[in-house]
This record gives sequence, structure tokens and C-alpha cells, in this order.
Amino acid sequence: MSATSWAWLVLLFPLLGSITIALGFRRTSWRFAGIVGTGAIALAFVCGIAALITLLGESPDARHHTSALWEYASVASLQIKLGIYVDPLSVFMILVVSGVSTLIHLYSFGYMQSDEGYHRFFSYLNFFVFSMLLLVLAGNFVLLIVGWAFVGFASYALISFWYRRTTATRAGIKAFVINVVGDIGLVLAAFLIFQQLGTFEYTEVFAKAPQVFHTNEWTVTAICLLLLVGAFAKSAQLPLHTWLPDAMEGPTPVSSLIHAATMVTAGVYLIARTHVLFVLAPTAADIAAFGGLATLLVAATIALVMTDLKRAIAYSTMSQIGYMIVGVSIGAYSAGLFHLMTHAFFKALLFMAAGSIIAAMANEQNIDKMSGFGKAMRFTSVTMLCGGLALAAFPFTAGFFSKDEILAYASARGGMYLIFTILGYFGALLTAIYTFRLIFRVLGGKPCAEAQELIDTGHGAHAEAPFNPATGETEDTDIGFPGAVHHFAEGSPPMKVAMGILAFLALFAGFIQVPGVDETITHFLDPVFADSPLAAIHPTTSASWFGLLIGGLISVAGVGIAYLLYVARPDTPRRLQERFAAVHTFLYNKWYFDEAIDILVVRPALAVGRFADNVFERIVIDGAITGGTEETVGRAGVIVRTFQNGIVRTYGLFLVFGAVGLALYFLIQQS
Amino acid sequence: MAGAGFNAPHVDYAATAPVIALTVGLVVILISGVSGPTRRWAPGLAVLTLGATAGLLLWHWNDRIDLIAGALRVDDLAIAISLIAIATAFTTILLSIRERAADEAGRGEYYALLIGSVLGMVLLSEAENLVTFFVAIETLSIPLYILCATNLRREGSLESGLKYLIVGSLGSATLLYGMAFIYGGTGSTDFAGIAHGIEAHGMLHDPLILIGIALALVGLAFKTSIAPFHQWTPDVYQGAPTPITSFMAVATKAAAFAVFLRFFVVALGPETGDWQMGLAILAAISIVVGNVGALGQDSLKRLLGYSGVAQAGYMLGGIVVATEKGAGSLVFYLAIYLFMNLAAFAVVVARERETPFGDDIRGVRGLGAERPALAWPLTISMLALAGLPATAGFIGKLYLIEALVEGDYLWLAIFIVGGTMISLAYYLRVVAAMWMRPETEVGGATPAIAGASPEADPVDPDAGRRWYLVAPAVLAAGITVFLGVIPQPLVDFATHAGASLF
Amino acid sequence: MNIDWYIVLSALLFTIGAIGILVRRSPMVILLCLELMLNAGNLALVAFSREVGNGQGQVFALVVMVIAACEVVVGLGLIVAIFRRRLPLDVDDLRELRG
Amino acid sequence: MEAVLFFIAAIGATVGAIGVVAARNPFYSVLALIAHLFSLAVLFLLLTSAFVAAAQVVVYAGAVMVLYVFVVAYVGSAQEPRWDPVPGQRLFAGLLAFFLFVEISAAVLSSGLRALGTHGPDVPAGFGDPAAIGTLLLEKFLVPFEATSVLLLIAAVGAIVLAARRRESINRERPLGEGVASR
Amino acid sequence: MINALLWVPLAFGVVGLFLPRRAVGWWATAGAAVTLAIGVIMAFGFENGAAGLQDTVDTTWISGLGVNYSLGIDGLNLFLVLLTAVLWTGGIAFAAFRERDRPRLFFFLMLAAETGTLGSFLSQDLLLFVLFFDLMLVPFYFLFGAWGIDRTAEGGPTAARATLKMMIYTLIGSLLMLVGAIATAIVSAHGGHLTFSIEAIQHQGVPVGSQRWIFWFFAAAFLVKMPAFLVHGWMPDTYRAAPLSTLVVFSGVLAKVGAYGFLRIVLPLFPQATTQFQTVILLLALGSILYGSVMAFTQTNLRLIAGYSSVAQLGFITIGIFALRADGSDGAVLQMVNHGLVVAAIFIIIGILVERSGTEDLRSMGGMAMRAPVFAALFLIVALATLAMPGSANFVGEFYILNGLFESKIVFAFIAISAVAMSAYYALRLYIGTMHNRRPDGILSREIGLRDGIVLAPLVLCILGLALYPQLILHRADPSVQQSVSAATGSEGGTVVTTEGKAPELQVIR
Repeated sequence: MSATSWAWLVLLFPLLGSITIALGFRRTSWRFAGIVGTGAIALAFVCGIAALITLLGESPDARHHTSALWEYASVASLQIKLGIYVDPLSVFMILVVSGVSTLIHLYSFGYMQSDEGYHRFFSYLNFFVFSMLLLVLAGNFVLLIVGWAFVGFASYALISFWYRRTTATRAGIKAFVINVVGDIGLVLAAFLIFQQLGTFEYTEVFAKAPQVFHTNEWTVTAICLLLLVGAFAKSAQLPLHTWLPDAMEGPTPVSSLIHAATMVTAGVYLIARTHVLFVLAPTAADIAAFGGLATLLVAATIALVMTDLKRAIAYSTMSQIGYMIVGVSIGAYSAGLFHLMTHAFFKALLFMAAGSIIAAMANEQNIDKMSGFGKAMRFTSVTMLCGGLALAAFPFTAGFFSKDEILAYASARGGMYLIFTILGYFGALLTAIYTFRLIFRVLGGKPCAEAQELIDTGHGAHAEAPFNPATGETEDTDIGFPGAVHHFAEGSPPMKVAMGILAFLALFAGFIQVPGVDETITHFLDPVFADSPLAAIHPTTSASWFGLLIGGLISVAGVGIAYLLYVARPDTPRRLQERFAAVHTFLYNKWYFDEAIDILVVRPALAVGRFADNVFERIVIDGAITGGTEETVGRAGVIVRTFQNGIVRTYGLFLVFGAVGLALYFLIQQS
Repeated sequence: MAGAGFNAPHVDYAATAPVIALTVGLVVILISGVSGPTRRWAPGLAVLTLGATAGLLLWHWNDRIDLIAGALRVDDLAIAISLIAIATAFTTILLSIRERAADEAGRGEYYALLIGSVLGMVLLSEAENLVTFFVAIETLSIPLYILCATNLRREGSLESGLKYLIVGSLGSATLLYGMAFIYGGTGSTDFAGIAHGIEAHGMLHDPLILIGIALALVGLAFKTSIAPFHQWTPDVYQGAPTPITSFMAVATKAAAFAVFLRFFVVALGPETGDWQMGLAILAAISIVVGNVGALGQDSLKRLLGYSGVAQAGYMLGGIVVATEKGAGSLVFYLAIYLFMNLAAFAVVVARERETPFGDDIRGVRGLGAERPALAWPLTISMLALAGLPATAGFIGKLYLIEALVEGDYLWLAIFIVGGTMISLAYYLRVVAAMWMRPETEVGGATPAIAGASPEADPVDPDAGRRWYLVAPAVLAAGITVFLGVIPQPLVDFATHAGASLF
Repeated sequence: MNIDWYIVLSALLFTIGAIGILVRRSPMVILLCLELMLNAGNLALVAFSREVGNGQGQVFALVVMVIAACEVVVGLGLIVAIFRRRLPLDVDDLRELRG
Repeated sequence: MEAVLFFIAAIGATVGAIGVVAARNPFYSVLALIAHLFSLAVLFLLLTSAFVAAAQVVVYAGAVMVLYVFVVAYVGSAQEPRWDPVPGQRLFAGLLAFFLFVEISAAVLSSGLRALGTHGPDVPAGFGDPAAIGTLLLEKFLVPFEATSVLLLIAAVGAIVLAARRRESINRERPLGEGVASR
Repeated sequence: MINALLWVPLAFGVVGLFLPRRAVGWWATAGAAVTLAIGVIMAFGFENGAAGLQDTVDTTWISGLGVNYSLGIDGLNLFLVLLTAVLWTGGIAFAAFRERDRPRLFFFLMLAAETGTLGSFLSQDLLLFVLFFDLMLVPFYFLFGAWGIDRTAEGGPTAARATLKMMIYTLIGSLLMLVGAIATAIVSAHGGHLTFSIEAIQHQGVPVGSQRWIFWFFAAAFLVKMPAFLVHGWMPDTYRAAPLSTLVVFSGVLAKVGAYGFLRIVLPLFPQATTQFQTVILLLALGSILYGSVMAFTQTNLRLIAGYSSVAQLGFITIGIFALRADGSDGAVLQMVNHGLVVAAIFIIIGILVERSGTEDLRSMGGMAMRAPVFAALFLIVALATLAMPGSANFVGEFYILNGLFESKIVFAFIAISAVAMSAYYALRLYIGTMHNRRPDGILSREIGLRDGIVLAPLVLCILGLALYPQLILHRADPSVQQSVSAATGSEGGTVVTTEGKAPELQVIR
């Protein structure tokens, strides 16, 4: 079987899974849904492997194939096929996506067990995976947009999965609308591409682009910037990031799958996929890079002060994606994608751990209320530690190799790109600090009430009445609200398995891409980026190791600082907080991005709406146009009826008047 | 030469037969009216007369005969119009059954006058000579003056009679004066002679003729109730006994328009360039006046009166263009106008006999549920008058507008369209009253004629089931729809009639 | 005497009659004024008939006389009927129909 | 000579007309009209139309006016108040009538018709005498002639319908004055 | 065949007048279904890739006036006809499940309206088109007026008043169109034989000077019908007054007749004028899009949200047509069908919601998804289609439209596309506001009944089907679309102008 047919299967299984679960929600048990869901994704993963194998069986430069099912919408010179494009890049993405998804499904199997919307959850989850795979496999821009929008929808559906929570629905609609803005960017980019190149097919576009455009021509720059709108919206980069923290309203597996491991990295994939265009538009590429850098730092700073466990991790996700964006924009393609992979592992893991703890806390997410879970939940805390280390790029963990490779490349490219190296390392420091801030405060310290109960009784705490952690309003446990029982790793084998595997990967996945030793990813992806001049730049092995050394030191330092602040002298943070109150509030309010957008976009729009409704519609449409006419006609009627006064002599008068008038007309009209 | 044996003119009795039939009928009915027992036959005799006349007229279809030294001309136009008049008269007779006015006036006299008026109309539509024209128009009007007043108990009836008489005579005096000038300018009273005289005496664009045209136009405009000579229309329509109103609304208009057309196209043909625009302006005025006047009228008869003014404006367009198509469209419109109006008036008669509201719009409230057999005809006639498709009204408008646009009078066509839009407001208001929840603003003070005055009390509680009221309504409505779907026959008929002038 | 004198005279009479109809309120007088107008017409007809030299105008005038008579008869009849109904013999007061 | 007669007659006619309009008592109006009609008859004679003149005197000044007098006597001749309830009625009436007069005269005077400025063509003897009129009436204008007879009949019927004694139904409500023989 | 398609509904309606009150609803549904069946059969008989008319009828109707009874099917109207048949079946079925007074009359009018609408889609004679264009309105006048809802309580007009407003508004347009049509025929005849056949007129050509004003007469009619920005004054009152089951077909189909008219008549017959006034119309359409969207997310009455969103959608369709490119118009045709299906589904859903909640106000609704997962799912699909979710046929439609606009008038495209974001907002607002969030007391969340299910589900299936294979429509529509668009664009200084000399220009005032 050819790689493409495997790829089609990859798409098929999740879709089938989703539909089956959806249709069978009345007749089948929750267990069935879980198994089918997980199984479907696992099958997809297997097919992915198969595709990989078939691909490896071919010569490196022949490793790209297209295949189309049917003419989707092809008339009037537009050619839109239902077609996919298989090459190392897409296969790489398939594997990451389906792989991580499988594990997260496994986790959810346990975690969501007592939720009333179990079928819905798995159906959505499978549908998401299908969409994500469609996104990475799409063979033309239109289908890319389709996948792009589908994941957007899936993310919306899962964010507002507990749809009776107003907070959840609001977060959902926010995420969706911002993503639509991204879609619009893509659509416009597609139009522009079609206008310039007359096609939507990847292969043709990438083939024609170098001939048609010369470097930094405004058209190609415009195309790239429009693509970036899409990429930034999806990957939660400044200034389109505000939806991501709110997205944490969704169930934890969702955060871990969509808002950590897979969907949010779509932007990275997009830039990598269209690197041909970005190479032609260096300006746009730099803009992207700086955008990434800004996000990286801003998010890191915010993560330092977040007290909401999941939101903190979410911000760290933003900042990590910042790294990837930087990577793929400046030309460190394989490095960026490598970081994408490792980040998928450890960030998913972190969320799972967090989810496990939050479950133990009966949905409480505020870390100020947490402490001492180290003793209470051994497994969870161990895995969380692994994730933390990887995130903090602790030497020889996955994050260690991947992050530093990007920075190494930046320094290798030199020039102004050194900025990225330097600030990147600074970001790394912050990362280490906030990561371990979380770990120390949640795992360390003397057990809080819940943790204590866990230690004593062995099963999790139950809030007397379920409530919404965001607003505190009480809830029932029926459909549309979280389930009655909270499951956490210690109590549920499937979750354990998933977290275990990920922990392993978080620690050791780095070794497949050790500078100078084995650069598996790079070699595998080379054929894709062969055409990019930037791909030629390679940091020397020694330089890379030097970079790794610095990175290692920085991360250790960061961990040290965190230890100092949160374990050794627990009261320093407060003092710092009081000393730099202004800074703290500024960071704590997330740099006031939400407020800014609210003032700049939302309120004006509503104001216009209100104006249109209350003023324009009333006065112009009903008043002037409709009413005005009625008025005039009515007036005329009144006049006519006044002269119809019933006095016959008046009628006579008018008759004579008419006669005079007519006579006059007839006499003068000839002369 | 004085007293020298004069040679009697050749009289083609075959062609004059219809007129003779009417005259004879008139006399017979009068006689029948004298004695009690025979009085009951009067309506029957009237119908008989009309039938005979119609038959005799149809017999001459496609002829073009000049009668009695060019006093009359029997051609398709004349026949078509006469038939319309006769049909109207026939329906009027049906509607007059059990009408108080008929008894007040005495059956014989009532129907005799009706026939007399019809005689006037037939003469008028055939008139080809100023004298005949004038005599005919008076023969048409004077019986109507009387008939309007025949409901002697109702003040309104008398009032309408007097008003009609005064303004009418004023109109005909003006008409006469205009005729005098035209005669003076051309030295002839025959239409043909006038046309010839205008050119022979080089009177083209001569003030004398023009003033004549102007004054004659006033008279004709009055009879066809064109604004600003329309003001008698609503009052008289409302005051007169409803059957008579229906007769006036349709037959008078038809006959007057016929002679209007003949006079302007045949006699004043040479002057066409002079009067076209003038007529067009009049048409526009009466379209506007009629339509806005009808807004918010609660009395249905009054409403129909105003709408009649507006419709007259539309029809005048057919004369304005002075083309075959124009004439055809005019005849067509007159023909369908007959059906559209009769349907409405039959319903009005029924309702004012069975409800205490008289002809007030409240009389038709909820008619759709109560008396579908009446509601449908009224609805159809309203929709047709508004010119909505699948009714004859649409075809009529189409025909007119086509004629106008072909005759380069597009702006008048647009006036017609504009008028139609306004007209929807009041036509549909009637429809709404029948089928929909009562509008809030209808009702309030009861008009003087309706409810309040004792004589408006229901005289016949189930008039809405009388065959002689329901049948005409349903039939007329049916024909309206039929002609809306299969207009071809009537179109041919009208085109024919129109063509006979040229 | 030239014809146009007659015509102008008839015009004068015609307008006087018109004024009469417009300013008088007694239906009887209004009828008389109608007579005036019709007679003005007659004068014009006769004058024109003299001017064109054929008798048609005169015949027309005769016919008009008869018609005038008819109108008078009907008019008077109406007046009597109105009088019988004890309605005011003033056209201004007969204004039940209006609007 | 002719001119003198014309002017006398013209003035008579005009004065008569004005009298009709001006007199506040219908009875005087009738008398004024009669005067007017006589002077018109004179004018007709001047226009060599003897028969019309005769008819004028007989039909109008005779029959019709008698009828008028009867009716006036019957309904009583109420004095008409001076003021006009309808505002501006008199003003407009005067103005319009004046305009009308001006227009007509202007038309007449500016007409290109030669004959207007003359006495008219020389006409054969017997122009407008009964014989000539009769011939015309029976040859050319047969139809109008017959029609007018019908019209007279109709008018008579009308008069009956309107003025004749009602059936008791109404009489009870309203006692009648003397019935009028309006034939 | 085509005659059957046209007259079957009316025939059923007339017979229905004489059936017992119980049965008439089902009889009517059957009638609509039969029509649908005929339509489907014709669609199968349709020869793909052919531009010309198929399966035509052409007989003289009024010889004196040059009016012919001529019908025909081509890529432009095939799917609109099907849409009509589908929606009427749905709407009537939906109505048949509900009690109402005077059912015979109701269903008679519904079916009469179907005939009228089909007629305006099928007729190939200018005058016949105008006739049906007006005719289809009359039944709705009665339907809205007699079975409508009085809003006097909330300070609105009575049903009768609202529907009168609609009549006058829409007839203003169509009466002007009548004049326009006649003028077109006369000037294009150049004094020769008068004909209203669209093809013939297109062949003879309309003199440019006359095109300029005739264009506006037609535009007026179509824009009001849509309704477009500034002339939409009748829409809110009407939509609030109308019974929902009639609104399903009204907003689903009648609005499309306007857009269809542009493609069928204006572009081919008045090419120069079209190119000349392109920008003006585009501006108006843009107005509709933005204004409609903005209004849609401020309204709280469900009907009005749907109503204004259709204003916006029709705006999209219009700009698609007036991009004057094949792809734009292809998209427009596709979008007409899509929007028809979607908005019909929306109104059915609103109907169900209102029954469940007893209110039409978004603010007092919520949480209805809880016990109605299937209903929620159907609604969700419809909502996503409404906001032109990529992967839906609506997206393809908008994509084609906007691409066309992008190619011809790039600035307009940038402005227009912003409305997509707004549509996302108001569509979801509608969905979430009703189905999600906490459930106020007194609002029951019940699963959709089988009876409504069999009405709604097929529509949703159609939506999904088209989403998978929009090519189905595009492919068949394209040849005809190419034809009418090329008529408009290919003619700058082209064939038609040559007739100018021959024809006397017709001025409004001579």
C-alpha cells in the first residue's frame, strides 16, 4: 500500500470513531465510547507508522506524494480537489498528533469516567483529531483552511464542553471568533495566492512561487503576513493570544491535547509548510520571529505570577510556542519541529498531572490553596516532576536538547539573530523559575486539607456542593456540568499508563536528536526543507554543545532560584510582590491585553450595533424612508379631502378653475 | 327653396334598430308602470329590451355604417361600448330588485329612466355629430339626475341628485360653449366635417379652435370624472342608491370615454399634437388626486368613487397616445372595469341590506368567515382594481402601459404605476377587513350615511344569500379571474373595437 | 355689426352666468343662471351659424333650448322634492356628503 | 341702425343677466331673466335667424318661465342673506369668471378666422326662416330631433317621479303643500 | 413535464379546498411532495454541462401584446426550483403538524404561493416573469395577514398592517419592473414585432441609453425583494408578524428570486448598464452585508436575528453576482441554495424553540440542549453552516463569491470578508443563547419530536450532502452562469452597441 492510502486511513479512523460514538450515544455504554475512541486514534497512529515505513522505503527526494478523492469544487478556473499531500513533514506531524492523542484519549478514558457527557466528549475528541490530521495532511490551501476551521470548531466545542457554565461558553465563543479571524487571514492569503499563481495546490504553489515572485516583493510579503494572522491566531501568539488562557475552562484532557500538544502548534506547522514563501519574504519571516520572541517573554513573565494552575501552564505553552515560531521563522525548521514534538510530550504530561491534582482538589485550581501533594500523590508528583524538568530544559531531558537547538541555530545564523539567542536564554531562565515555582508550591510544603485527606483515607476530597472554580456559583453534576466523582491518576490505571509513557518520553525523547551524535529528525525532514537556503546553515557541533552547556547552567540556576524563593525563604515572594506592586498587578492582569481588545474592538462593534439598531433603523429606515412616504401621501389625501367640503359651489369653483386653467394652457402652449 | 319639398334622409332601419328597440322598450315600460298589476313586469320588460338591443347590436358586429346624414355611426367601438352599458344596466336591474328606491320612484318610471339613460349611452357611443353628441349626453345625464334622487327618504339621495344636476349642467353648458366655438371655427357639426374644416380653413392651432377644445374637454372630463372636474363623483356615488351608483360608475364612464375617444381622434385628429400633452397632464392629476383621496375612506361607495377617479386617469392614457393600441387598451380597460366594479357593488348592496352599517367598511368585517360567497368576489375585485396579476386588472394595466410606452408617454406610465402603489393602501385595507383581524383604527365615529340614520337599518337580513345579488358578484369575479388567465378573446375584441376608429 | 361682437357678448353673458352659479345659494336662482349660460351658448351658436352661413348652428340652438327646458323641469322637480322633505333650499346647507 | 339695435339689445341682455345674478329675491331673478331672453331674441333677429328668435320668445319667455313662477310661488321666495358663508367664494368666482372672459375674448379676437371680422357671408333669403330650419331638422338633424322628443318625455317622467304626490307612507310623516302640475 | 411541475401545487391546493379539515394538511404535504418528486425527476433528466434551456415550453399567450407562455430549465434555475420544492414540502409538513383555524384556505394559499414562486423561476418570458413575481406575493399577503401575529402588545403593528407594508414595499419595485419590462421589449423590438422572450430580447439587444434607466427599474424590484440595505424597511415587521411555517419558505426562497432575477435578466439584457452601475450595486450590497451583520448581533428576537442575517447573506450573493466574474456568480448560485436550506432550517428550529420556551427573546432562553442532544446536534450543524464554517457548502459559496470579488474589486473583498467574523459571532450567539448556559425556569428542554424531526432532519442532510459535494451544483450551474456573465462582461463596446443607431432612444420625459 502506498503512503497516501495509509494517510487516507489515518484520516478515516478518527472520523469513523467520532461518528460511531455520536450515533451510538443512546444505545452504548461509556466504556464502549472510550474504547472505540481510543482505539480509533491508536489505529490512526499505527497507520501513521505504516506511512512512515513506506515513506522511508523510498529515496529521500521522492518522499512526497499527492492524492485526491474527488473534485470538491472545481469550476470557472478554480481547481479545488479533496486532496492530501504526504511528505516527511506531514508524516512527522501525523505521528506526533496521533501518538500524543492516543495517550490523552487513554487518560481521558479514566479522567472523564463519571461525566454525563462521556459520549459527546469522545466524539468531539475524535473529531478534533480527525480535523488536526486533515490540517496537516491537506494537499491544498482550501483543504488546509477547512482543517484549520475544523480544529477551531472542535476546540470551541470542547472548551465549552461543560456548556451550562457561562464562563465556559463565553470562553468558547471567544476562542472561536478569534480563530475565525485567523481563518479570514488564511482565506485572504489563499485569494492572493490564487490571484498571483492561479492555483491552490501546495505542489504547484511552491513550484511556481520562486519563479513568479522576487524576494520581498509586496505581494509575497502580504501573503506571508496574512498567513501569519492565521498562524498567530491559532498558536496564541501576541496579540491574538487572549483566548488561550480562557480556554482552560475546558476539561483538563482538552487543555492537554488541544491547547498544549497539538492544535496550538498548527501555526508552527503552517510556517514550516509554507517556508518557501517565507524564504521569499524575509521581512515577513522576521516579523514572525519577533512576534514569537515577544510572546515568549511576555507569556513567561505572566506565568511567573499566575495563581491558577492550568492558566499558568497555558501561559508557559504560549511561551514555548514562541520558541517554535522563532525557530521555524528564522530557519531552524527541524529544530522548531523537534521542539514541537518534545513540547507535546512534556506539556501534555504537565497538564495531565495538573488535571490529576485538580481532580484531587475537587476542581479547585488555585495554587495558593494547594500544597504537599508530593506525599499525597506519589505517581502524579513524580510524573509532574519529569514534565517540569523537561519544560525547564533540565540537562539531558527532552526540552534541554530541543530548545537549545533553536537558540544554537539563531547564534549560528548570527547578526541580529543573536538577539534571539540572548533573549531566548533569558526566557529559558524565566521558564525554569515559573515551572519550579509551580512544582514546589504544589508538591512541596505541608499537605493542605485535601492532600491530608488523601493521605489518610486514600481517596480524593469531595467538595460538599460542586461549584464553578472561576465564579464559585454552585452546580449540579448533570449534563453540562462536571461529573460527580473526580478521578485522578492514583485511582485509575489508564491515566497511569498514559502519564507513565509520557513521563518516559519527556525524559528521554531528546536523545533521538543529539547534536553530532544522531540527528534523526533533521535527517528525516531534510528533503522537505532542502530547497530553503536557510536549511544550509548548521551550527557546528561544538557550538551546539557550548549552547547546551549554557542552557543547562541557566536551567539549573533557574531551578535554584525557584528553590530559594519558594522553599528556602517562602516569604520572599510576598515581599517582592509588595516591593514591585505595580509590576505585579501589571503582570497579574496579563499585561491588560483583554482590556485593550475590549476597548479597541468589542465595545466599538457593540456601539455601532446599538447605533444601527436604535438610531439608524428607527430614524432613517422607518422614519425617513417609510414614514416619510406615508406622511407625504397622507398629507396629500388630507388636502384632497379638505377641498371635498360638500359645498356644491366649491365644486363649481374648481370646475371653472379647471376650465380657466385648461383654456390658458391650450392658448399658450401653441404661441 | 323655402318650403320646397324636402327629401327625407335615407334611414337604415336595420342599423338604427337597437336605438328604436330601446325607445320602444322605454315607452312600453312607462305604460306598464301605470297600472298596479302590470307594474311588476317592469323589470322583466327592461331586461327584455336590453336583451333585444344587445342582440340587434351584435348583429352589426364588424359593420361600419354612417346613419341618417352622418348623425350616427355604427362601428365596433360603438357596439362594444353599448354592450358594456347594456351589461351594466342588466346587472343594475338585478341589484335593484327589492331596492327601496325602485319602489319609491314607482317601478315603471324607475326602469324607464334606466332604459332612457341606456338609450343616451347607445346614442352617445354612436354619435358622430355635435348636436347628436350633445343631445345624447343629456339623454344620458338627465335620467341619472333623477335616479340619483329616487331614494327620496334619504336626504343624501336628494342632495346627490341636486349636486349632480347643478355641477352636471354647469359641465354641459361649458361643453356646449366649447362645441359652439368648434362649430364656428370649422363651419360644421359633423365630426368628419370638423376634421376637414380644421385643415380647409387653416384653423390648425387657431385659438378659436383651441379654446373650443379646452371648453369641450372640461365637459367630457366632467362626465368621465377626471380631476379637477371629479368632485361630484364621491358625493354622488355615496348619495345615490347603490344600484344606480354601480350603473353610473361603469356605464356612464364607458359611454363618455367612447365619445371622448371618437371626438378627439376623429373630429380633432388634426389637432392631436395640441391636446395630447394637455390630456396627459389631466390624467396624471386625476391619478394622484383619486388615489390619495381614497385613502382612509370608510364608506365603500365613496372609496370606489375616488378609485373611479384614479382609474379614469389610467384610462385617459389610452386616449392620450391616440393610437390604435391606445384605443384598444381603453376599450379593454372599460370592459374589465365593468366586471371589477360590478363584483364590488353587488357585495356592497348585499351588505348594506343585511347589516346596520350601510356601505361602511365595518359592514364587510369578517366577511371571509361569515359569507365566503361575498368575500371572494369583493376580494378579487379589489385585487383586480389594484392591478395584481392573475386578474384582468393586471392585463388591463399591462395593455395600457404598453400602449403608453409605445406612444412615448413613459412618464405617464410611471404615474400609473405610482398611483397603483398608493391604491394598494386602500384596496388592501378592504381585503384586510374581510379576512384579517380588525385593524385598530377602523371604526370610531359612524359616518352620517351609515349606521346612524334610521333608513340604513337592515331591510333584508339574508340579502347575502339572494341569488340576484350573489350570482352577479360571483359571475363578475369569475370573469375577472378568467380574463386574467385567458385574456386573449377580450384582447381581440378590444383591439377590434379600437381599430374601427382608424 | 361684426360677428365677433356677438361672440364677445355671449362670452360676457356666459361668464356672468358662471358667476351666478358660483355665488348664489338658492337652487332656483342657480337654475336660472344655468339658463343664462346655455343661452350664452345659443347666442354663440346662432352668431357662428351666421358667420359660417349655414343653419346648423340655429338648429343646434333650438335643440339646446329644448334641453334647457328639460333640465329646468327636472331641476324644479328636485327643488320641490327637497322642499317637501323640509330640507333647506340652500345648496350650502346640503353638505351631508363630503370628505 | 343695426348697430344701435345691437347695442340696445346687448345692454338689455347684459343688464338682464346681471339682474338674474344680483336680485336677492328669486322672483325678481325670474323677471330679469325674462327681460334677458327678450333682448336675446332681438339679437337673434339681428343675426337673421327669425325662427330661433320666435322659439326663444315662445318656449322660454313663455312656458319655461311660467313654470318658474309657479315653483317660486310654491316654495316661497326666501331672501338670500348678503354675506357668503364660504370664504373667498365671491372673490374667486369673480376672478375666475373674469379670466375666462378674457381668455375667450382673446381667443376670438386673435383668431385667424376672416369671417369673424365681417357681418358674415351674404346669405340667401329665407336663411333661418322656419322652412329652412324645418328642412334641416328633418333631413340632417332627424336623430337629435327625435332624441329630444324622447328627452322631453324622460324629463316629464322625472318631474312626476320627483314632485308628484307620494304614497301615504311619507305623507303621514310630512303634510304636503299643494301638488305642482309640472307638465 | 415542466407544466406539471408548475401547476401541480395549485391543483392540489384547489382540490384541498373541498377536503375535510383534518385531511387537508396531509393532502397539501402530499402535493408538495409530488412536486418535489417531479422536480427530482427533471433534475435527473437534466443534461449536464449544457448552457442552454432544457425541457422548454413556448406557446403564445396574449398575441396582441406579444406575451408568451414560455418556461424552461437551465443551470441557473434548476436547483432553485428544487430548493423551492424541498422547502415547501418541509414548510407545509411543519405546518401540517400544527392546529390552525381555516386550514383549507391556509394550505391552498401555501400551494398557490409555491406555484407562483416556481413560475417566476421557470418563466423565460420577461412579462411572465413579472407576472409570477407579483403573483407569488399575493398568497403571502393573506397568509401573513390572516394567520400572522399582532405585535400591538409590544408597540408593534398589527399583522395586517405589517403585511400591507410588505406588499407596498415589494410592489413598488415590481410595478416599476413591469414598466421596465414593457419598455425593454418595445425598445429592443426597434419598431418590429413585439416580443417579451428573454432570449429574443437579448439577441436583439437593448439600446444603451434606455438600459441606463431600465436597469434601475429592475434593480429596484430585486433589491427590495431581497431585501437590500436601505430598502429593507418592510423586513422586520413582516418577519415578526409572519407565522413561522410560512416564514420558512418566504425567507428561504422568495429572497432568492431577486438575486436570480439579476442573473437571469439584468446581466444578459442590460450589459452596459450593469458594468456601468456595478460599483453602486456593490456598495449597496456591502451595506447590506455590514448592516445586516451588525443588526443581527444586536437583535434579541430570534426571528430578527435570522432575518437580518439573511439580509447580510443576500448581500454576499449580490456582490457575488456583481463581481461580474464567472466564479463569483457560480458562488452566488450555490449560495442561494445553501442559504435557502439553512435559513429554512433555522426558522423551523426557531419554531420549535418558541414552542418549548414560549418566548422569542434570546435573553430569556437557554440550556435547552440539556435533554435534547439530537436537536442540539441538528441545530449546531445548521448554525455552523450559517456562519459559513469552512467545510460547509456555504463556505464554498462564500469562497467563490469573495474570490470573484477579490479578483475584480479587491477593496470590497477585504471589507466584505470582515462580516464573516461577525457572522461567526451572531450565529454562535444564537446557538449558545438558546441551547447552552443555565436554563431559566419555565423553559423545558425536550428532545425534538419525531414529527418535527422528519421535517428538520432531511434539511440537515441536504446541508451535509452539499457540504461534501458542492460540485453537484457548481458543475451544473457553471455553463449557464458563464453565459449570462459573459453577456454582461463581454459586451463593452461589443455587439449590442451596434444596435444603438437603429433604435430610437426612449426617454422618461419626452
